[in-house]
Amino acid sequence: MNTKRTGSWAGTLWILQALSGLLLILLLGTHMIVNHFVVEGGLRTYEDVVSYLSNPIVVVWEILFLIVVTFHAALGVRSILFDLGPKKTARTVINWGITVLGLLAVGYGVWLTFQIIG
Amino acid sequence: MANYHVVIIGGGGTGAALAHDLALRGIRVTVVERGEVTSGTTGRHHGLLHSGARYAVKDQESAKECIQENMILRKIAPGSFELNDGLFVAITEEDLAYYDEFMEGCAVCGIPTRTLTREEALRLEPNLNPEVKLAVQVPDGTMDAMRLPLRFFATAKHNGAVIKPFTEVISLNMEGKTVTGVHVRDHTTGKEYDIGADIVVNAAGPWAEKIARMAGVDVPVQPSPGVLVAVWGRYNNMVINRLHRSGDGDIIVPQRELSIIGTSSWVVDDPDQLEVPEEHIRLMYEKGAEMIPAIKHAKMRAAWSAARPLIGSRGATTGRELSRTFKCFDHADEGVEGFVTITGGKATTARAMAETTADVVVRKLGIDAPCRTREVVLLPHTAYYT
Amino acid sequence: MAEKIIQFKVFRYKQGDPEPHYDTFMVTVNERTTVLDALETIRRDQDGTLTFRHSCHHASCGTCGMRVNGREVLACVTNVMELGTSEVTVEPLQNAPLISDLVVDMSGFYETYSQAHMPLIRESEYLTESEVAEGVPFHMRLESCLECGLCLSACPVVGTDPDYIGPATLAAVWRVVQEPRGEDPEALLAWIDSEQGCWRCHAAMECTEVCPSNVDPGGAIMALRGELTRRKIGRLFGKA
Amino acid sequence: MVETTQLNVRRRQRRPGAWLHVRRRHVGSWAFALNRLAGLGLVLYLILHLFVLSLLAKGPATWNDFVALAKSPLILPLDIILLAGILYHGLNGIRVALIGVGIGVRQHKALFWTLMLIAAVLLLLGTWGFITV
Repeated sequence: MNTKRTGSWAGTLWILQALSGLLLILLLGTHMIVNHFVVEGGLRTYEDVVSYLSNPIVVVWEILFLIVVTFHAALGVRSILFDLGPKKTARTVINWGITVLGLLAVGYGVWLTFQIIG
Repeated sequence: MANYHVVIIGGGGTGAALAHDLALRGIRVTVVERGEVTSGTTGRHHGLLHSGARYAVKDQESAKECIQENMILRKIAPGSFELNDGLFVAITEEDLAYYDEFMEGCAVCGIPTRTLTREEALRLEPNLNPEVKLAVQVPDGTMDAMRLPLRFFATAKHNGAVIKPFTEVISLNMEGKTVTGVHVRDHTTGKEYDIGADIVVNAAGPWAEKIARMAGVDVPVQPSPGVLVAVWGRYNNMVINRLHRSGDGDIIVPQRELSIIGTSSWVVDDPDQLEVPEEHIRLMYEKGAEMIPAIKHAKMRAAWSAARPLIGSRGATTGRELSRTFKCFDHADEGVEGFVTITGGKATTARAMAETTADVVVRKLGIDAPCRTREVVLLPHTAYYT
Repeated sequence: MAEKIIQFKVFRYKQGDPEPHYDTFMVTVNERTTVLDALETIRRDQDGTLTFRHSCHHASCGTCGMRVNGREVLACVTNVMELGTSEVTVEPLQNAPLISDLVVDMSGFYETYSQAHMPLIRESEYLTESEVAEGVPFHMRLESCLECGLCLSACPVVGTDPDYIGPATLAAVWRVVQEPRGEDPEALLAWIDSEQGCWRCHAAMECTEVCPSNVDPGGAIMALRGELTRRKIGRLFGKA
Repeated sequence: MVETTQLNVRRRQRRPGAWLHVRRRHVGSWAFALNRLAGLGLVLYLILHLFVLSLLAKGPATWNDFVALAKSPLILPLDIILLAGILYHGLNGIRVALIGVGIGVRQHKALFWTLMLIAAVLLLLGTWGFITV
């Protein structure tokens, strides 16, 4: 069979959405269990949070989580908007809009993390 | 050539083939149909592409029409049929006694046959009653009762014909004894209007008599309903017919994921008054199971009736005694000009009915335009909508 | 047979009406009466102006698709008594332009559907143990899809975006991929591997629920995605 | 005169709320609508969550005041709703991903109810955890 076709973004995005969703189940699972149960009594006080984030693995893990969750959320919102049948220009606006918002959210999260670590 | 306009009353198989034929001859055509196209008798038959073998003994005129048209349809509507052929199966000694007469009839009518032993028949159709004595293979097939006429409509439309479903004829417009058009009601808007015509063709099937009466003429049409039963599942790939004189429940037509068992036959006055008698449904199951025993426990999908527009004087009792051939009436013979009726016939012979009718129409219009529908390959049915 | 009087609440609209409305008709039904039978009775005895599509009366042509009590069905195989309601609401299909009463315009459906180029005849998968008769090339049967449009009316995504290729056509494309019969599956796959194609579906599976002919359009869409996903992953690892 | 005007049909209208019309629909439609509602809810929560965390940047006092508020029993139902949303969206998401590549398509309803059973168990466990920890 001839498989020279390049395929479409639509399919790639759908697969990425499914994969990021599965990844989130892992990341969110650990995020919640660690934040609420493993740390004794859960992350509560300011000091708790700062000491928690002093572990570099935790920082990398939380930032990864933030990136994946933002990506998944952005694609989800895009899909809802695309289902409304926007015209070509509107689609471009949506694509850029969610990209910018997603990057802002991630940038803000990273900035915040380093603010706290000091 | 003058721009003649013909109005066809009735959007069934006959109207479809006639619209196609006339459009090919360069005539402007408008088809008016009370409901959706093919919603009368046309859509409701079992979907048999007739080899003609069923009529080879008793109704040879119709049998010859069937085999000729069968061969033409294969050429002009490729891809529309399940071409698995058909079997006439002898189950009883009595059936077997019919064999010689049947083979002779088929030979006379030019219907190709191949006689199969019991074992050969069972290898082709393992679900047959193991009692089967022998079988005769004939070129039957399955058609889609709606999509074949749609191909005629589609091609007609692309050649300029106008098809108007949901447009009911209220009356015929007449000047003296000449029909000059139709007065219709568009049920999609509720508005009534006139359509002028050089000739009006009545192709209303079992409703043809009602239309003819509007012009003050009579056509001998006998609406003869029959019950059909569709069951889930394909029990056979070939059309299975009982090798005997036509009777109730003597055919099982496979179609899509269904098997259609037909038919019964009686006569009514009003083709809109179609009952589905419970005992006829039972009879279809019973008779069908004589050919394919598994039919007895098949799950029913639908049971319905269709009214055949048979030609015959009033007084017929079952409709079985009436011929399946068709007839074109030029009502000038009764003193009414501009009005032609085509009736009788079968789904398989619609093209021939159209050819005969269109020949009458062009003769009346005084133009020389030969029929081309034997060669022109029809557009796909989807082209009716696009 | 037991008889019962059922109230039919029927959607009415004629071209030029400012708004549609509902008319009610009382119809005596028995255990065999279908919704289509009832509509024909209404048209014959009570209101000759009622428009609806119908042809074969046995779920083979696909013209009598409508919504009965809010669900897409073929009226010809919908038994009135089995609905179990004393009032039966009959409405036209959604997501298609309305022509009048219960009639919708199917041309949009066919414009998309015909692009799948699915031949009407397929190889029969039934009775594989049976031999093929002399002179017959292979066992043939008409395709299962009735082109009734029930799936398009029921699909939540077609509802929000009319440009979505939709379940019927995607299912037809999958049939051509399975059994090309001279058509070009690669071109079709390229067509449906798109934003408006198989990736738009959200797997509500409503199409498969309402399909009267075992086409399983939802399954077909998922199978198309599976095929395209396998190819994408294959390409990722350099397998052409 | 032949009347040749085409039927003046209405344009096929867009129904932006079609996905929410789940009355008389089957389980797949309900699952999809709920999945989308839960997803939208989680997006809102994500925004809220990021906003709340910004309090951390304002120093210990502001944060600890907020934590005191968050610990109040009034917040507990909201936590449970959040957990339910996450569990539903996540577990139903597994189903959508699986059938999306052709796995278990015919069994999608059984798959749905199995996953919902797991979601219910986890929700109960989680609720118990919220109350006791």
